[in-house]
Order: sequence, then structure tokens, then C-alpha cells
Amino acid sequence: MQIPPVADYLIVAAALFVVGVVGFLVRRNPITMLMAIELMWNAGNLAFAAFARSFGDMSGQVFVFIVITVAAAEAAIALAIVVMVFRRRRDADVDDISVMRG
Amino acid sequence: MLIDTVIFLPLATAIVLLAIPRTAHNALKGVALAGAVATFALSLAFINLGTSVAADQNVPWIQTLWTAAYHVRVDGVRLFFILLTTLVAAVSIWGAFSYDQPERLRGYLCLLLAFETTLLGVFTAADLLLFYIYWDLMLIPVFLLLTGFSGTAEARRAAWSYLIYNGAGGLVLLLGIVALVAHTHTFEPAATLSLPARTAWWIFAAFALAFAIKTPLFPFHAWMPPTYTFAPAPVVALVSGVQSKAGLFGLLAFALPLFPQAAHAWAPVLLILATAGILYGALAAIGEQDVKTLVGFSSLSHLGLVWLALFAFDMTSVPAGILMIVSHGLIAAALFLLLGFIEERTGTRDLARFGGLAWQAPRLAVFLLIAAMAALGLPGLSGFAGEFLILIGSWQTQPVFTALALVAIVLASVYMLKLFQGTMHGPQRLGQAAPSVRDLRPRELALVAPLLAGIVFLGVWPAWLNDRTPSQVTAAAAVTRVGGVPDSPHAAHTASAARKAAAGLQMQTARRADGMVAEAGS
Amino acid sequence: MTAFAGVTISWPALAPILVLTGAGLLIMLVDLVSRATLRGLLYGIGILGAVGAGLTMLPLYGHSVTTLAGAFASDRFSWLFDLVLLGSLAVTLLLSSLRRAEDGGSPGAYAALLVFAAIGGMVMAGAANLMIIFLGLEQLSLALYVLAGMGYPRAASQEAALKYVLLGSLASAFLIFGSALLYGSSGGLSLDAVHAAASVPSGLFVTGLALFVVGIGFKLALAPFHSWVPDVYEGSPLAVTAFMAVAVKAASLAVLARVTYVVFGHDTSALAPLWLLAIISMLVGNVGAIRQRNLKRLLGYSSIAQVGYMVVGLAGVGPQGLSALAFYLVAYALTTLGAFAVMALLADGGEEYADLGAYPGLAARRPWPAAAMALFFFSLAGIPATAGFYGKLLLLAEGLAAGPWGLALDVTLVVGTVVSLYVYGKIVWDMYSFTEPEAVVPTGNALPSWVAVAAGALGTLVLGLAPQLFAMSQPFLSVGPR
Amino acid sequence: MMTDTFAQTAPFTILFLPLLGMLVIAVVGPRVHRAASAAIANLAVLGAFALTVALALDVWHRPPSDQVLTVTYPPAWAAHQQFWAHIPPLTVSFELRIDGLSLAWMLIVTGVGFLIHLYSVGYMLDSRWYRTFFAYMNLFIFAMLLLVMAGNFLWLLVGWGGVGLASYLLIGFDMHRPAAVAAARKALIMNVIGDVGIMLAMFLLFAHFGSLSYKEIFANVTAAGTPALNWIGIWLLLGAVAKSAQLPLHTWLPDAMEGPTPVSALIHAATMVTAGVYLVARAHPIYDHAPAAAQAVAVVGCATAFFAATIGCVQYDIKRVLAYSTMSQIGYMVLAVGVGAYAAGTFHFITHAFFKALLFMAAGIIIHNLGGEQDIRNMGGLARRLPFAFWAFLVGTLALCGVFPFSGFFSKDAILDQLLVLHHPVLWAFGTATAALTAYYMFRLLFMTFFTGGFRGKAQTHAGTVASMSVPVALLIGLALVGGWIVVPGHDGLTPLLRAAFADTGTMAALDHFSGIVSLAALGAGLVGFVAAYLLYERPSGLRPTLRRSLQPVRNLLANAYYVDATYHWLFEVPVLTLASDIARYLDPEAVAGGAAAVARTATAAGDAVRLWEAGYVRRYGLSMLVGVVIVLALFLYLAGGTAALGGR
Repeated sequence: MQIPPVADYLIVAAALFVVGVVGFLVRRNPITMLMAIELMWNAGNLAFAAFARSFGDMSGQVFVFIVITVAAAEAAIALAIVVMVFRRRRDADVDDISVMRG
Repeated sequence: MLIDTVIFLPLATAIVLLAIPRTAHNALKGVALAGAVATFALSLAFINLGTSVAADQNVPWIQTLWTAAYHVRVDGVRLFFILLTTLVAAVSIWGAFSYDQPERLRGYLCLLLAFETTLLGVFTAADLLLFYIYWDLMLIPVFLLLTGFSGTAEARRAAWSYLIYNGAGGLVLLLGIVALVAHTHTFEPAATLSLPARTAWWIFAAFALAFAIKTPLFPFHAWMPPTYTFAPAPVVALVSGVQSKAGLFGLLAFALPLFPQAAHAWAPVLLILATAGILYGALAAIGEQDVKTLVGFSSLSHLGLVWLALFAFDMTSVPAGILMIVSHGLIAAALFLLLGFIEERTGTRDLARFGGLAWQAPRLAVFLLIAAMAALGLPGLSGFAGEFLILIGSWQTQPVFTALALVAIVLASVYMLKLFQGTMHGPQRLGQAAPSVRDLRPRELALVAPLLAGIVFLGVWPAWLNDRTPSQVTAAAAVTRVGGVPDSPHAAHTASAARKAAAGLQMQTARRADGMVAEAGS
Repeated sequence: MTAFAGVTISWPALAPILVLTGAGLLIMLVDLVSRATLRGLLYGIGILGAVGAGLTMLPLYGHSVTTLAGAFASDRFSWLFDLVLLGSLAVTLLLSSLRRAEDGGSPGAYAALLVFAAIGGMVMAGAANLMIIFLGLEQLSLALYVLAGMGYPRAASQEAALKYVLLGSLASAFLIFGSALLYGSSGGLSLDAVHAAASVPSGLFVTGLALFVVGIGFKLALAPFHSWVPDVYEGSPLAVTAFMAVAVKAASLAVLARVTYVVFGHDTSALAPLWLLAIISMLVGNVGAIRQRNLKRLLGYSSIAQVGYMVVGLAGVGPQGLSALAFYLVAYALTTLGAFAVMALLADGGEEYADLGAYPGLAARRPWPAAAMALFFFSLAGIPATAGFYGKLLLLAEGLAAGPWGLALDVTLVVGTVVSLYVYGKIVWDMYSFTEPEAVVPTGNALPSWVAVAAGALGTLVLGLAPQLFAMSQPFLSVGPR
Repeated sequence: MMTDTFAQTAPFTILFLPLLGMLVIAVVGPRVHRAASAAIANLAVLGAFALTVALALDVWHRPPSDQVLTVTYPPAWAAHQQFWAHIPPLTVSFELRIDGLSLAWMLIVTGVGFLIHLYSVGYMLDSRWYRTFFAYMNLFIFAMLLLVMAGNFLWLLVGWGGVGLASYLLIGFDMHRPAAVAAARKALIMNVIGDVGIMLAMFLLFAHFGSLSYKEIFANVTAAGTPALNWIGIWLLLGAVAKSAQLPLHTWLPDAMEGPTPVSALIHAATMVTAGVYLVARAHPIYDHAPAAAQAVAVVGCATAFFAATIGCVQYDIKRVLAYSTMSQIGYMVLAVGVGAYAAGTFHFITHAFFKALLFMAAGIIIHNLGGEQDIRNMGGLARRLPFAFWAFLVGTLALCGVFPFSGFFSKDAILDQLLVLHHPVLWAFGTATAALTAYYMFRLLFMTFFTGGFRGKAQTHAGTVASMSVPVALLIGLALVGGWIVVPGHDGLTPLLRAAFADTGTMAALDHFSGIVSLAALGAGLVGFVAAYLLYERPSGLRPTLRRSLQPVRNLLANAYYVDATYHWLFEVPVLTLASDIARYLDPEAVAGGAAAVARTATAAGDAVRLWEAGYVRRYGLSMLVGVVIVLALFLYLAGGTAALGGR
């Protein structure tokens, strides 16, 4: 089958990335915000994979794997923290979590 | 080596003080005074060495992308700055004995001594990095003295204007020094002929701005009135008597010899500022009701005269500038100390509340009279010698500014009489506030006496000082001088003297490779 | 020098990381077998690990080795930064040894995380490859996310952790996407490949570079990517804050320096936006610190400004730029760690001594800690005879050699320093002014804190009075023409 | 040769004896009896006088060529080291110049000075600051001697300032009286203006001659052009005017009468105020080649003589009348030296010292006995109460009015005569007219004080005059009588003594030239004045009130001294003080310090702004990051050549 050019993948990746950014900014629930961030990371992955494919170069794909791994660790830690916060205060609205300021 | 001893003896004394319990007041006082007096005595040894280099020590320090050295020197330019420092410091430390917070006396004396060391460092440094280090270190003791040892809230506020203003000036100076070193790759004041004129113009501007803030030169004096007014008398005596001379020293020892052309380019601006300051300070002093602020403004006026002297580039006025510097140091210290005594006794600085003190304190009155008359420029006292020699020189090159400065001399008589008569003469107004003002104690008498002695001595024999000020100074003027008074014998005199000075310089240059002087001579 | 699966490995270059990893694992092991009684031992192991790693680094001095198929290097760009990382690790562990059980978190996890964070930093410093940079950066960050929350009994600590993890991940996303674009524009992950692409910058390359700079700028806390700093610094446990303030910046600066020099040999015109960020940081950092009442926040803001200063060293990519940056980094590390150490000394593991309301009149009650604190602040303000002064001197010189942008950076540096005179002077002013003797006199006197304070003060003075000692390393740190 | 060593050393002994006296009093005074300090002071001045006489005899017995000594101190240094200033090209040494001119002044200063010291011993007895007074008096003698003995303009200026200081201290001697304090301030400030004038002259002298020494300047005075010399002369005149209370800087002298009477006698009548005359006479080589300046001098002197006399006609304070008469008489001297009649000027200075000192002392006796009363409207009929004072005052008056054969006659006559000889008829006319006014106001004073019916005051005369006061007065009566006889028709005893000092001037006419017209005119004018005073004050008639009414405006004008004081007040004092206080109160705090404060406020406000933005909201932080991203991205792309590059690759 015919592989679309890199540009198309890039456009999709960029779109994903922007969606992620917007998601981070508009949502107030930390978990949702984390999901938005995952979206952005995966946008990066997509771009990497596309380039790697087009170059026929493995290193880009290795990078993708590493990102996925790190993302897992990241999610674990982030969720742990969210749970910790949630335990102290029954809700988890990041806008209320602003004791420190100034 | 003697020179290091002189520089660091005060600091060492301060460290010794730290070993003495804070409550042993007499021990503290004794040690502090002994250290300060010893420093003064040692520094006297430099006099005999006359205009030749009295002491010169050059230890390599940093040699990487640029070279810096621990290079200290006592020569004709520096000699009298050093003597002034050691004398005024000793006197001020003695004056600090009547400090009213005994539990803090130790820190107070320590900081005064540390301050003396930084001052001596500035005046001995022959290496720009060393000079700058001491220059900026001067901030700390004064800032702490204002903050923690003056007690009053105003003084603590004054600490800010002092720190920020002088700190900013210091950083501008640093920028200038770095810009210079980027070209010469050495902090030794070296020949800068290679320096592009435009760069030199900028660097000199940076130097001049820093020095103008320190002196202070109108209109960079915003920090001066609060500091002089609210700091304890001994501190003000040191700050106005000695530290204010650091800027002028910088001009004489570094800025003028390094950038003669740039100095010349800037002269018009600086002359205007100087003259404006001379008149502005005099007028402000006339209008002032607080005695210490009044004296502060009077020094603004008098030190403006020194700027006039330096940037008139006259063979006579420039060396006379040094005379004026020393004279003003003695006068300002004496005035501030005496006013400090008055404030201790009456608890006020407001002229509206004084009057007739001479009835109860005739000796105090006589001392204040001498100091005030010296500041007023009475012929026969050092103030006159400085003013007259400066103006007779500057008249030859800058008659207009000189004429304006003469107006300030008349104004000086107005504000100095306002100060003296307002406090000492007229009906006694203090009434119940100070039922009986006691006359000068022996200690106070003895500690002001040396200053007054110096004032009289330099008044009747200024040549003693001038014979010991070096040819570099005159040469600094000679090389930068243009014009003068043509078709008059004076011009001839000047030219020949300039040649003589330059010749002497070449010899000195040969004697010790000194880029600064080489520059001055070339 | 052995070969493994066709890839040559230079063990000496990896030794420090390996030693430290061993120490980390050992800590976890000891933590398994022993209960809280052996808390001191855990930190001790960490410190020994740091020292050992430092020793293994000595032979690396003066050499530049690349290994793991050019992915990792031990050279002038990593060496000194690694030392700073190890030093800050040691000091942090020293200060942490005052932690109590009720501070939350198991000591073992805490110590191990610190060690692994340091390892992450060292990986960053040595990374010659976009992937390794990301790897190290994430290891450092993930550990710190947790450590920030290690004071979880305090709500502030939790909040700090949450904010840090959310914003940090966001920044990482930019880094990843930027790396992807750089990869796409250069066809390789190694910095050399990126350098090749830099010679003819395409839009793809430039965009990638921009996003990459954003990612690093966040870790460096360059304005306007600094907003997380004050909150995270205030919330995290004292020792962790100290570690963040020094280690994270050291590692990120190493990356930045390497990228600047390796990717953009001598022409940094493309990096101009970075200089702009530095200028904004100097202003925001110093101005923001003016009205702070919490010392940890204040030091956070000041660190923002200090990083701005350090970037000036890179502006000229002159041969001495790296050493200027390195000198100031060392000075900054000494003074910052010292300041935190004084706080720890006064806090003595208990109620953190961060509220500036507690400082007035301190000099009268605790003269020596006050004097040390004053010394550190003078150094941060660049008063002569302290390390900070000579560092500023070097940076200003670099700036002047860097054309118009450099001049702008220098002027901003001066202006910022004037503002900082007030910021730091205010605390000295407080400590030394008259006040009624407070009811509670801080009695903290713990030996570890004293050791840290003394080390910081000594280093600050020595480097200030005898900078040539450091300058001896200049031949190694000076970057020849590429 | 003994005389030469004497001539070398004597001047310094003379000069420093009074200084020594002052120092001794200042140091040991408080420990010894007050009489001791008085004795020290008197002995110091007496010794100076004796030495001066000896020196004068020594000098005048030399050949004329040798009558000008210049002595440098210390002699050994004359060659290589300068005592005062040594900043090449400027060198100023400490040199004294002894010649006829300075000797004349030295003799009067020490001689009359001694008499007044003696007088003060009794007069000041009940003063709280007895010792201080004598210390100040000695200081004055020293400064005045330095002024007249100086060998270059610098040391002249030093003495000039010194007498200014002494006069300041002694005017304000009653420091608790605001009036005295104000008068002292006024005197010093006006004198400083004069000092500035002399300084300017010295600047020009240095510029044109490269020296400040009389010898070098006068030797080649023609080296500088006439314009320059005119300027120098004008600036010197400014100094002279200030010191000698000539128009327009005369307003301080009447107020100076706030000082104790001996001070008025010594400083503000006999010696200091004549320093201006000395200065012009001393600088005569300059004025001889500066016609315009000399003209100015003469005009100023003449105008002062006349106007001061007119003011004197309506004053009621006995000392103020004498003060105005002093101004007027000094006007005569300045006029004389202005036209080049240096000997005549000197002559009048000598006689004036005698009779004016006498008048003040007599007035002092009156004031002393009336317990400080000075207003002649509260006196009258004192001739019988204080006969001694009356006779003294009478002699003084006759001398002042130039009645033959009193001393004033010869000196004033010499001046008027020279005016005609040197072809200044207008000035002569004014001079003669002034003589009439002089006679009028002096006799008006005499009548109102000693006659015109009985005593009008309340103050009772208390204890009579002590010997220490009457002896010097008696001596001065004699001097005022015979003092003028050194110059009698056919014999001029003064000019030869001065000849050497004025060797280089052409206008040194002998004083023994008498012309009947001049003398008769002067005497006639005096007679007119006397008659007028007699009719108005001794013969009560309707004349006086009618005159009063018709001349009221003139009276006001004169009584207010032509409103010069008021003019200065509104012209200089008020504007300067207003400006000054505005600067100190508003401009400096607001503009200069305020500017700094504004910067500080701005920084603080910015700090608050940063804190406000840092509100703790994660999403806001994210937003700020994003803004940063956009900016950075845009910048990067822009610098990389704009969007065009996007298409690249």
C-alpha cells in the first residue's frame, strides 16, 4: 500500500499536541489534565515514528519506546500524588489547590 | 611590610576586639584607640619619603585570561589621602567613646576599624581589581553602622539610600573596569593608547558616574543629606571627611591618567555640574534648618570646587585640589564631631531651638568658630588656602565657572555664620530643654584639637603639602591641559612647568614600569 | 575499554554513575533489612557514594571521552557539573539527616530517590544525544516529583508535588515534540547530527529548537517558564528545595552549554530568544523577590535571576564562556546551599525557619549564623571578596565580548544586581537592626548543618579571595574553536 | 652690621608680639586674675609700638634709596623653599615690606591701638568676657599689622580677613543682643564681598605678572595693558570700598556701632576702616597707570564724603553720628589717594586717627556715665556734669571741623589744596561743601549733647571716669591739637618720610604748598556750618520747626540713609533667602531625593505585580508558559528568516 508523506503525520501530530495543550488549560481535574499531557507526549511519539519510518532509522523508534516507558512511570507517580492530595481534601480541583501563592 | 601593616592594623585590632568580652568597655575602648593611633603613627612614616614612591608592593595574584596583582603603593598622590584617613579615623574612634548603647559598643568599634581598613585599601590600591574590591567593601561597614548601631529609624532608612546609590555606582564602575580590562587584559592601570576613543569615552563616563555618586557631585547627592544627618557623628566624620574623597582619589589616580582625552571631552559637562553643585549646595545650606544637613550641603559645595579644580586642567588648580581635599576632610570631620557633641548635650539639631550656647560653653564656641571660619574660607585657615589656590588656577583656564564659584564664597559666609551664630550666639533659647550645657570635656577637647591644628597649619603653610604632592598630579593636568592664557607670562610659566613635570615623569617611568604614569607623561 | 555487542564501552567514563547507582541500590537494600533505627546509616551510605563517585571522577579530569556509541560523553561539559551535582547531593543528604519520622516518607526511599535524582542529573550532563538528554531529565524529574511530596504531612508539600508534576510533564511534552522535530530535520538523534542541520536551519529545525529550548528553559526556570519555582520551592522539604535549587540547574545548564557549543559552534545568532529569556529572568527574578516574606520563596526567585546571570556566560560562546559559567555555578551552589544550610541549622529539623518575620534582630541572638547568612547574601549580591563577585566579573566580561545582545545582558545584569542589593540587604538589615529580644531564640546547633554552613562559607570566601585556585581548571574548561 | 639684623628681625617681633599676647591670654588667661590678661594685652601692644618707633627711626635715618625693606621669612628659605604656596608656576612666600607708608600705619595702629587698649582697661571693667575682649583686641592688632606690613597681596589678604574676623567678633561682643549679632553678621558678609574683590584682582595679577609680590608686580607694572590694570584697580577698589565703608558697601559701619565703644574707636574709626586707603596707596603703581580706576576711586571717595555727611546731619545716636562722620572723613582720604595725593591721604589718616579716636573715647565716657545711653535727645547740658568729656569732645570737634590750628585743619587743607593743584575743581567744590556739613552735624551733636538747656534723660551719671580712661583721652587731646604740626606752611615733615615709598609715582607734590583761597574757603564753609547749627539748636526760634516741616521728605530720606539698606534687603536678601529655603524645603527633598524614592516605589510596585500574577493556579502557570512558548517560537522563526523558511527543506 502507499505510505502517506511525513507531512501528513506531522499535521496529525501537531493537531494532537494542540488538543493536548487546550485540554490542559481548560480542564480543572488533575486526572484529565494528565490525560491531556499524555496526548501531547504521544503526539511527539507519532512524529518520531513517522520520521524514523521515513528515514528508515531505528533510533527514532527506540526513542518512542523510551517515551512510552517513561510515560508509564510518570503516570504512576502523578496518580499517586493525586490520590495523596485527594485523600486529604475530598475533591481534586486544581484551582482550589492554591494555598501557596505570591 | 610597613604598608600592609598600616592597611590591616585596624582590621587586626577589630578582630582582637572580638576576643574581648562585650562588657569590658574600658578594655574595648583602650585597644580600639591604641590600634587606631598606632596606625596613624605608622602612617606618618610615609611623609619623609616625599614625592618619590614611599612604598610599593606588587604580588602577582590572578594570571588567567587577565592578570591582576595585589599591588599597593604609597606615592605622592596617595600619601595625603592615607594620612587624612588614619588621622580622622583615630579621632572618630576616640569620639565614638560616648556611644550611648554600651551593649553594642564592641560591634560599633569593630565596624569603624574595619571601615578604616577598607578606606586605606582604596587609597593604597594600585591595581584596579583591588581598588574595586575595597571600593565596594566600604559599603558594608557603613550600611551596618547605619542599620544596627545608630538606633534611630531615620538612620536605618538612610542606610537604604546609602547602600542602593553607592552600590549602583559601584556596579557602573565595575562595568567600566571590565570594559577596560577586556581591552588591556590586565587590572594594572596600563597604557590605553590602543583604546578606541569612543570606548574610552564610555569607560570614563562609567568611572566618572561612580565617582560622582561617591563624592557626591550634584545632582547625584540624594543619598547624602539623610546619611550625613542621621548617622552618628563619628560615622559621618569618616564618611564625609574621608570616604567622600574616594571618588576624587579615583579621578586623580585612575580616571584622569588613564583617559586624558576622554576626560577632556567630558570636562564641559562635569564643570557645569560642579559649578551648579557649588551654588546649589551653598543655597541649600543657607535654607537648611538642621545643622548636620547644613554642613552636608556645605561639603557638597566645597567638593564641587575640587571637581572644578580637577577639570579646569590647570597646573595650579589640580594640585590645589589635593590641598582642598585634605582641608575639607579636616574641616568636615571637626564640624561633624563638634555638632555631635552639641547634639549629645542638647538633644537637638534644629537651629530654631538653639541659641546662646557660648555663654555656657565658651571653649566649644571657640572650637566651632575656628572650624566654621575655616569652612567659610577665612584667609589664614586651610579652607581659604584650598579655595584660593584652586580658583586662582581655574581662573586661568575657566574664568566663567571660577567667577560663579566666587559667588558661592560669599554665600558660604552666610550659611556658616547662620550655623555658628544660630547655635552659639543670640539669646539662650533652649531654656528648660538643656538647663546647663556643659563645656567640652578634656577628651573632646583633645580629640578635636589635632584637626584644628591641621586646619591652621595647612592654612599658614600649604606649601608643606604641595611640596609633597607629586609631579604626576601636575602632569595629569599638564598632559590634559589645552589652551590656558595665551600671550601672558603665566602661559609661559605653565608650559615650562608642564615640560618639567613631563620630564620628571619620564624619569619616574624609567625608574619603575608604571603604565599609568607612562600614560600621563606621554 | 571493552566492547559489548559491537558497542565500545569506556568504564572509567561511566564509573561515577555506576558507583552512585550502587550506593542507591545499597540504600534500598539496607532500608529493606533494617527499620528506622538505621536512618543515619542510610544517609551515610549516600554521602559515601557521592564522595566515592567524586573520587572516580578525578582521573577523568582533563580528558574527554565519548562512549556508548557517542551517546554519552565525559568531557569539559560534564565534568564540573557532575562535581557540583555530587556536592549538592552530599550537602542535601547532610541536611536531610535532621529529618524526623513525622516528616513523612521512609528515609530509605527518600535517600535513594535523592541519589537517583543525582544520577539523572549526571546522565543529563553527559548526554550527547537527544534521547539520553530526555532520559536523564526524566529520571531527575520523576525522583524530584516524589521528593517534593515527601513532606506530605504538610499540605503545602502535597500541593508542591502536584503542581510540579503537572507542569513538569507539560514541559517534558514540549521537549519531546521539540526533539522529534529536531530529529526530523537532522535525521539523527546525536547532537553532532543536529549541528549539521543547524548550518542550514529549516523551519522544522527552528521550530524543534524552540520547543526544545522551552523544555530546558522550564527546568532552568527561565522566565516566563518559572512560575512553578516559588510554589514548589516553598512547599518542598527544606533539603529537597536546596537540591532543586542547585542540582536541577547544574544539570540543565550542562545540557544548555553543550547544545550551545556543540550545535551552534560560534554563531549563536539563532539562539537570540534564549538571551531574551535570560534578560526577562534577571528582571522578574530580582523584582519578584522584593516583596517576599518567605525565605524559601525568596531564594526561589533569586535562583531565577541567578540562572539568568549564568546564561550570560554562554552569550558569546567565547573560549572562556564555559569556565565563566562554571565558576559562577560553583559560587552559586556554595552560597545557595550555604543559605539553606543556615536555615536548616536554625530550623533544626523542626518548624522550618523560612518566615522572614523571624529574622529581625537575629544577629544579636545568634551572631555566627547571622554572619554566615549575611556572607551568603553578600555573595549572591556580588559584593567583592566573595565568590559571587568574581563570578559576576567573569560573566560581565563574557557579555561585553558578545556584541549588542551581550551588552544588553550586561546592563540588565547590573540593573538586576542593584535591585538584588535591596532584596538581600533587606534581610541583613533585618538581622542587624535593633529589636526586642524575641521569646523563642532558635537554638538549633546540629553538627551536620554546621558542617554544611562552614563548607559553604569557607568555599565562598576562598573562591572570592583566591579565584585563581579555580582558574587553574581553565585550560580544561576553555573551549577551542570547533 | 647691627642695624640690619635689627631691621631684619624687628618686623617679625612687632608683628607677632600681639599674636603672642592673644595666645597667652587664651591659654593662661582663665587661670590668672583678669587684670593680668589686661596687662598682657597692653604690654604686647606697647612693646610693638616701642619697636615700631625704633624701626621707624632706623629706616628714616637711611639714605632714601635704602628706605624700602623687603624681608622674607624665614630668610634662609627665601631662595629654595616657599613658605606659603609653592605650586609652580605659582609661588608665594611670606615676605614683609617696610617703608614709609607701612610705617605710618604701623605707628598709628600700635600707638593709638595702645591708648585704646589702656582706655578699655577701665571701660570694660564690668564686662563678663573681660579676658576674651583683650584677646580679641590683640588679635585685631596682629591682623592689622599683618595687613599693612605684608609684602605681597596674599598676606595682605590674610591680614585683611583677620581684621574682618576681629571686627566681627568685637561687633558681636555682646553676643546675647540680637542686634549686635545681626550687625556682626552684616559686617563680615560685606567684608567677604570685599575679599572676593581682592581675590579677583589677584587672579588677574597672577595671570598678567605670574606673581603676587609687590616687588615683582610694581617693578614691571607696565607689562600689563591699561585695560587689565583698570580691571585690577576696580577689583581692588571693591575690596577697599567694603572695608572702608564707602559707597555702595557702607551700610555695615553704622550698625557696627553695636560693638563696645573702644572697638568703635580703634577698629571702626582709627585703623581698620582706613585699610581701603592704605590698599589704594599701596597699589599706587597700578592706579598711576589705570586712570579710569583711579578716577573711580576719587569719585567714590568724594561721593561718600558728601553723602555720609548729609546723613550725619539728622542722626540722633551719638555713635552713629560719629560713624557717618568717619565714613565722610575716610571719603576724604579715598578721594585724596584717588587723585594721587597719597601723602595728603596718609596725613589725613594720621590726624583723623587722633581726633576720631578722641571723639569716640569722649563719647565713651559719656555713654559709660549715662549707663549705656546713646541717644542725644536724652542728653544735654552735660558740659557741667562731665567737663572732662566736654573739653575732649570740643577739641575733637574743632579738629574734625578743620579749625586752625587743630590737626584736622592741616590735613584736610592739604587734601583740598592738592585737589586744586591736580586740577579737580568739581571734587574740590564737593570737598569744601562737605566741610560745611561736617561743621554742621558736629556742632549739632556738640550742642545737643552738652548744651541746649538742661539734661533731658533719666539715666543718672554714676561713678566718674577712672584714670585708665582719662589718661589716654588726655594724651589724644594733645595729639589732636598738635598732631598736624608736622606739616606747617614752609615745612613738610611728612612727605620726605613717604617719598621713598612713592618714589615711582609722579604726583607726589609736597604738602607745604598752601593757598589762601583754599584755606579760607574751607574755614568759611566750616563757619557756615557752625552758624547754622548754632542758630538751629542754641537759639530756640520758630525757624527750626518750620524748617522741619518744609524739609520733612528730605529728613526722612536722610534719616533712612537714602533707603540703601531697604534696597539691599529687597534686592538681595529676600530673593536669596527665599530661593534658599525653597531649595532646602522643597526642591531637594522632592526633586532629588524624591526622584530616587520614585524609582524605589516603581520597583516595589513591579514586585507586587509579580506576586499578583503568581496566584497559585496551576493552569495560569501553564498559560504563562504557553505565552512564553508562542513568543519564543515566533522569535525563533522570525530570526530564522520568517515563515519562508518553513517551506524549506
